[in-house]
Amino acid sequence: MSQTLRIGGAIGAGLRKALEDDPKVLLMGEDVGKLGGVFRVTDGLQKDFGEDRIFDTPLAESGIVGTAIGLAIRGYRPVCEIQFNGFVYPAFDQIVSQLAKMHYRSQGTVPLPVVVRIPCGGGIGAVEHHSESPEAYFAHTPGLKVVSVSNSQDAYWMIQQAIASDDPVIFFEPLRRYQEKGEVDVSMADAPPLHSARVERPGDDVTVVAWGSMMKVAHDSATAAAEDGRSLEVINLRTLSPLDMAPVFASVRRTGRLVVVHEAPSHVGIAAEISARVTQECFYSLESPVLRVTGYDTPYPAARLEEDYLPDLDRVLDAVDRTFTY
Amino acid sequence: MSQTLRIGGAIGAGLRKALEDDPKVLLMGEDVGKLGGVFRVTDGLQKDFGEDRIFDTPLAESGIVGTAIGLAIRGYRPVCEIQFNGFVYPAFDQIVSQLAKMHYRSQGTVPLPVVVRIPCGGGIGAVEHHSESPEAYFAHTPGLKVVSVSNSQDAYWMIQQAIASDDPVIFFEPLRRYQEKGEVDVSMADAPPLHSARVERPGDDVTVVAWGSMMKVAHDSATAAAEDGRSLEVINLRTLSPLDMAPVFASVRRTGRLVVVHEAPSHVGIAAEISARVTQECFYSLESPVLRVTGYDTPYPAARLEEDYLPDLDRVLDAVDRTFTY
Amino acid sequence: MVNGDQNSTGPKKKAPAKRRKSASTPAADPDMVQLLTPEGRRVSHPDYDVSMTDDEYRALYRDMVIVRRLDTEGTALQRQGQLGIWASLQGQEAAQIGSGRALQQQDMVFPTYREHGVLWTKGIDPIMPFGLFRGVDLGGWDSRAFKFQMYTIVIGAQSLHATGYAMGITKDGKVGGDDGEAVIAYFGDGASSQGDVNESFVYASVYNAPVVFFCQNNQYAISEPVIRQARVPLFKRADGFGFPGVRVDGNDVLATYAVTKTAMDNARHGNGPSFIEAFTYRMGAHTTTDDPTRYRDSGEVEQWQAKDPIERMRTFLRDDEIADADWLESVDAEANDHALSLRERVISMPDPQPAAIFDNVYHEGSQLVDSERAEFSKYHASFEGSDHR
Amino acid sequence: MVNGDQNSTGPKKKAPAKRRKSASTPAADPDMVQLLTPEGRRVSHPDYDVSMTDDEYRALYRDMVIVRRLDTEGTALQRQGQLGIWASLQGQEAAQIGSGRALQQQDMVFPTYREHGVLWTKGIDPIMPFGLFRGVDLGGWDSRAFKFQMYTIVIGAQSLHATGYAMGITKDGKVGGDDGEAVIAYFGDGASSQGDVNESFVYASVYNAPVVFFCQNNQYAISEPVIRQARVPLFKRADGFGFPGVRVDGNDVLATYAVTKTAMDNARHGNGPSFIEAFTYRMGAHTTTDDPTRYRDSGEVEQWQAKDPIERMRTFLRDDEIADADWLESVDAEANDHALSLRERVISMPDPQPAAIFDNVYHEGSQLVDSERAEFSKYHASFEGSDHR
Ligand SMILES: Cc1ncc(C[n+]2csc(CCOP(=O)(O)OP(=O)(O)O)c2C)c(N)n1
Ligand SMILES: Cc1ncc(C[n+]2csc(CCOP(=O)(O)OP(=O)(O)O)c2C)c(N)n1
Ligand SMILES: [Mg+2]
Ligand SMILES: [Mg+2]
Repeated sequence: MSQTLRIGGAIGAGLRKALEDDPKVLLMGEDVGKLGGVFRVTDGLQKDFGEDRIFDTPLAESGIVGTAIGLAIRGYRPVCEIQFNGFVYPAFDQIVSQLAKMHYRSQGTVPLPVVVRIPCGGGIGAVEHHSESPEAYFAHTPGLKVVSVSNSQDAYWMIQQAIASDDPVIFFEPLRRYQEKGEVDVSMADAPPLHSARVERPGDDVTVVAWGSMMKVAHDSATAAAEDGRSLEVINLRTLSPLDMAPVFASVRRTGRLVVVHEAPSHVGIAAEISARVTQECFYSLESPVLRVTGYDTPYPAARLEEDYLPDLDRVLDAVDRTFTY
Repeated sequence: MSQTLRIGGAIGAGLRKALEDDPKVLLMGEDVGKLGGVFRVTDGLQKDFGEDRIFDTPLAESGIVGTAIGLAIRGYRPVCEIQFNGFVYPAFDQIVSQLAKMHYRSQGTVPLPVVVRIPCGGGIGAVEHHSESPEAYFAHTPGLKVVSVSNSQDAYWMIQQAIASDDPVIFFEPLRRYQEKGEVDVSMADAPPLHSARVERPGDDVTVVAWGSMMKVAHDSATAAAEDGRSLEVINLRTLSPLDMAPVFASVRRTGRLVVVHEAPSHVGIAAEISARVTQECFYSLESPVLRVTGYDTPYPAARLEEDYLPDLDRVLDAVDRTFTY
Repeated sequence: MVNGDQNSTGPKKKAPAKRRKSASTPAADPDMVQLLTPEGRRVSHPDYDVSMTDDEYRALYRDMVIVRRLDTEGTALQRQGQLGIWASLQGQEAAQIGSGRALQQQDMVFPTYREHGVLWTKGIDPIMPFGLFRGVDLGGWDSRAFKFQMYTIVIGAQSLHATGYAMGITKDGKVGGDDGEAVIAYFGDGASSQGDVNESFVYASVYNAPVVFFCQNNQYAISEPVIRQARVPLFKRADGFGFPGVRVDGNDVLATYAVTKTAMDNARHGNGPSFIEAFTYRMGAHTTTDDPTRYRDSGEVEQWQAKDPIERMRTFLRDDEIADADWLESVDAEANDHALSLRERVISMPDPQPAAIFDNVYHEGSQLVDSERAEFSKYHASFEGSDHR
Repeated sequence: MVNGDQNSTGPKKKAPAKRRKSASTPAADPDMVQLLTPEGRRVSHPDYDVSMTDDEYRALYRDMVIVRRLDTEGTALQRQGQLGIWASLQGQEAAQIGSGRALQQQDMVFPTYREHGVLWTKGIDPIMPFGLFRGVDLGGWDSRAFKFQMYTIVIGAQSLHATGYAMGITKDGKVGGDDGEAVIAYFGDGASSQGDVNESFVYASVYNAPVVFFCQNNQYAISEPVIRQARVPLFKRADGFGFPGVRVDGNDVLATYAVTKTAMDNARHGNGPSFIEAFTYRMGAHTTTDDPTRYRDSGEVEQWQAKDPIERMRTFLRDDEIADADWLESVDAEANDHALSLRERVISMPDPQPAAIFDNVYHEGSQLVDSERAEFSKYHASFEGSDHR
């Protein structure tokens, strides 16, 4: 059974399903109740599931994650909404020192099924602190799992899988794509595993790896490249920790060329990790070094500059061209 | 004029010099006053410079960095001591959203000469949260500069350079090496620039890049390798943001082989960035992929396991051997 | 004159006491300092009073009318696509003008993103924050020259900066005496829950820093009513940290002025921090992207409408014959002129040059940023003459 | 019996009132609840009292003697290289035994790293935390089975976990009635400055969570005296957050018991959070790595020596003829036995297997960790027979 849903709506539908399936699931965060969140992702859920399960928190992110940990210890499965990417940092200590480590410290006796939802990335002309891409901080933190959704189908299924997971999951949502529509098979029996990458467009010449908001850019690039007679293989990473590298390795062994795209700054970013892994595994297959198309190593700039800051079709195609110059 | 100083003592001596040279320099943190810090790095400084300039703060790290920012706006040059690596996270928001971005936001009108000293790494049999290596989090943050000292000479000079810098500097100190002695030329006219890497041991076969606590491991490995007739070139990175890659590129162009060593987990760690950069710049010179010898992607383990967790001579030599298997 | 230079319009100190037709009866709520009732009646308070010249009364009224008009223009500009977002101060004019006018030249302000009124009282060109909301810059201005820090969007973060700055004032020996310096940190009711704000109370108290925490309790943090932040009045928070807290009618410009002046003077004289809860109401949306009808009913808004800060001041000026109809009209006209000139200047704000992305990341530069800037220029040069962008 | 199972030794509820030779006069400091003076005299308090059987009095004394003796063993074991570090509770026995014994089976404890005494009152084998301090594990134990959470080293972090857990109790409808559940969160005077601790006050208040914040003010945060954290008594902090705060003589096991029992019962009956400041003193070093002579003088320590929690209880037991010399000796002997058995068992704690590094990083595993584990084993296998390690 298939429905057309916007990405934001698909996450909301997935949350609703999870709330129906498991009475232990809770949603908490700033303005998630009556308002339904500033992006309306939780719209209507408090009305239908009550203030006990969907509740507004005080304006304190460390408190959101810290109390979610206590609720998880009590046996709940809290889903925390961080209102915008730049506001997760006050909760950083609770996430990296407590949430990420507690299962390890407890020798496996205390699972922490906490999901932290973070709308991430730029592109909506917002003011500062609203357009950050903090994936690398969390991917570098052992004990956390990190995923990123890019379309309605994944949004609907991955949020449910994240909530069902007994590990803490940092769940990134591409805020500038919330409004994009897509088909969702809500009755699918075998959604792909949460921590799996997916080849979304087969190709022979160059592999392009991306996730979240950059999938659209990757697909558009592939379409444009095709017109120039160049065939790009597009891989949606979907999971950032752990990485699912097998499909990437397989692809690069065929294409010999890889371009990785992300919004975050490049210095010690996730593209660097992919480059290091691919170079080690596919050393003899590489016709060109792995090239990165990313945000620059500056703070996120003023809104009127973000078009120039963010990776776009032209920059991806430029990198694709450069992979043939080696 | 040369003195023999322990690394901890050299940092203390450098702080003392900075306090003498500039009345605007302040030291703040937990137990930095009467106690002289838990590692005694600031021992005696409060007695000599007074409670106005060297002061104990309340037990709140966000407050330490947040008030340091205010003091810097006022015209001071605060040096914050974070007592142990694992306790910098409560200050993460103030560091990445405020300290790192304010100069950019102010269009250059508000420099933030704040130094955040962090004793990092493991190896002293400590309990949890005392042995972390959080460099990557800060190196991935535009607006911050990140350095790491590994010997008394660098300790003495780099702390003074960091304090003299008008940019915020995250200053990593290898806590397990605090007691190691070294010669310090306190009258040197031309200390190398703060953000420069250094070839510390020339070699022809394999390049080994490290910093901080791992320099000793790198040098010991080179000595051991020499006995097996293998010549390692050892490079002390010293600066993690920005990286000074020129000496690394030059070295790898000769050796064709690179091993990067750090304590932090490998996933999206600094070695990944070095691997990506070197592969891109030295693509045709590489005889082998860049290999990483790092902490594993687990939380820092119990003290009795840290010997197995941390990179050591054997693991470095093993990686060196593996660079010849490609 | 485009800006509200405080010498020309601010209350003078030691102003001669004036006739008070109606300053006898005490205010209703003993827990809330009030000097001007919603009906525009002057009332007395045992601990606080102001004696102002007619000029000063009129100046406060004029300030409020102008900043409200400018604020309306901000909202209009956003609606017309000239701004990315606008955070309205409507309803909070008295809290901002009253506190702002109580400051002295040497005092430093640490605002949130809503203190356009306070900015005006500092004599700053009101266009200054529009760069941030238009998206042409990150709000950057020389916060030290203006004695007014950049807007802070991360809730509560500025409270620690303010406290640290105040600690610096003490270290500089600039407290004690009427020319002492003091700091005012603005934040909202929602911010009172943040760890940073509470830590700033600890630091301010322990170091006896000359800082005044000015909390505009406008009853909401976006959609969350203040009961989501605290179950007791916010001004009570201060006591447990070791300094005085007071609630003032934030829609009463006279009371806000009196309370803030006292607190700032205490700070500048070395008597340490204090906390002011300005009890007010956010009449508009949280920002232009918000839809308040989703979480509050019109009845509530109407109740607060009846407590409007400007209305009550106008009534007072009229009843006490401090201002006549002509003058009141002239103020509206002046406010309009300000708004129109502001609009024109905002619309003509130029976009930054693309390469500005790489400016000022560091004060001393960086190899990494420099190389990226070079690549960027090379890359863009490659599009010369093409239809790219 | 190696552990302090609370059924066998804890105070029974509804114990018959006993004769009180000296329970008439009120305590000295009105701001601090006291039921047993440093001299061992029972005093009365208008709001708090306990009536215990002789068994119960003796049980509290026995607990304190045993946990002090076990603590001494911990320090000795560290000195002998058997532990990496030890955090001593010396001087805080009454605060920990009094509060711990006031808990009911269903109550959950969120400790710091110093609550060895509370752990004992929960009937847990005292060896449990030694794995952490020896470095053979990260303290991991089944915190839910024991109703005693893992030690928390990051100052203040557990206060939010405790509050969240308490919010869960409410959601489970487990408040109201004598069998209601409640939570106690321990932290120190230094922790009171952390943002997390203050945020936990906000959350606990807003959600009326059944949690008791138990602050052991032992006068120091490592080298920093409490004046570095606050310039007013810590118990006053609670009021401004909307719940009651009380200071109790933390060296008085009876008063601590009474005050904690009242607070926990209030919480379990749905009356919300409260804050207890147990005014006590850290007699020893912060930890075995600390040298207190660098920051405090012996005179101060001696003054507190005179307020020793065990001494005063012993005097009371003797003077009120609740215990005789033989029994007192037998307790010392029993404590010794506990200590010796503990020592043997600690010394024989095995080191973990190297590959344990990779265990339990995730509940559901991870490709990355699995591959590293495999490499690790392959690598170590390559050293078989060599002299490596
Ligand atoms: C740390 C952080 N979390 C969340 C946000 C998103 N946010 C922006 S304004 C706001 C509400 C602020 O309420 P209040 O402090 O009362 O100030 P007001 O907007 O009412 O003036 C929130 C939650 C933010 N800016 N910073
Ligand atoms: C967030 C954090 N910062 C710093 C430390 C280092 N540290 C360990 S104990 C301690 C002092 C704690 O004092 P207090 O809260 O009074 O507890 P006490 O040790 O006196 O029982 C400090 C600063 C830490 N563990 N966590
Ligand atoms: Mg508000
Ligand atoms: Mg203490």
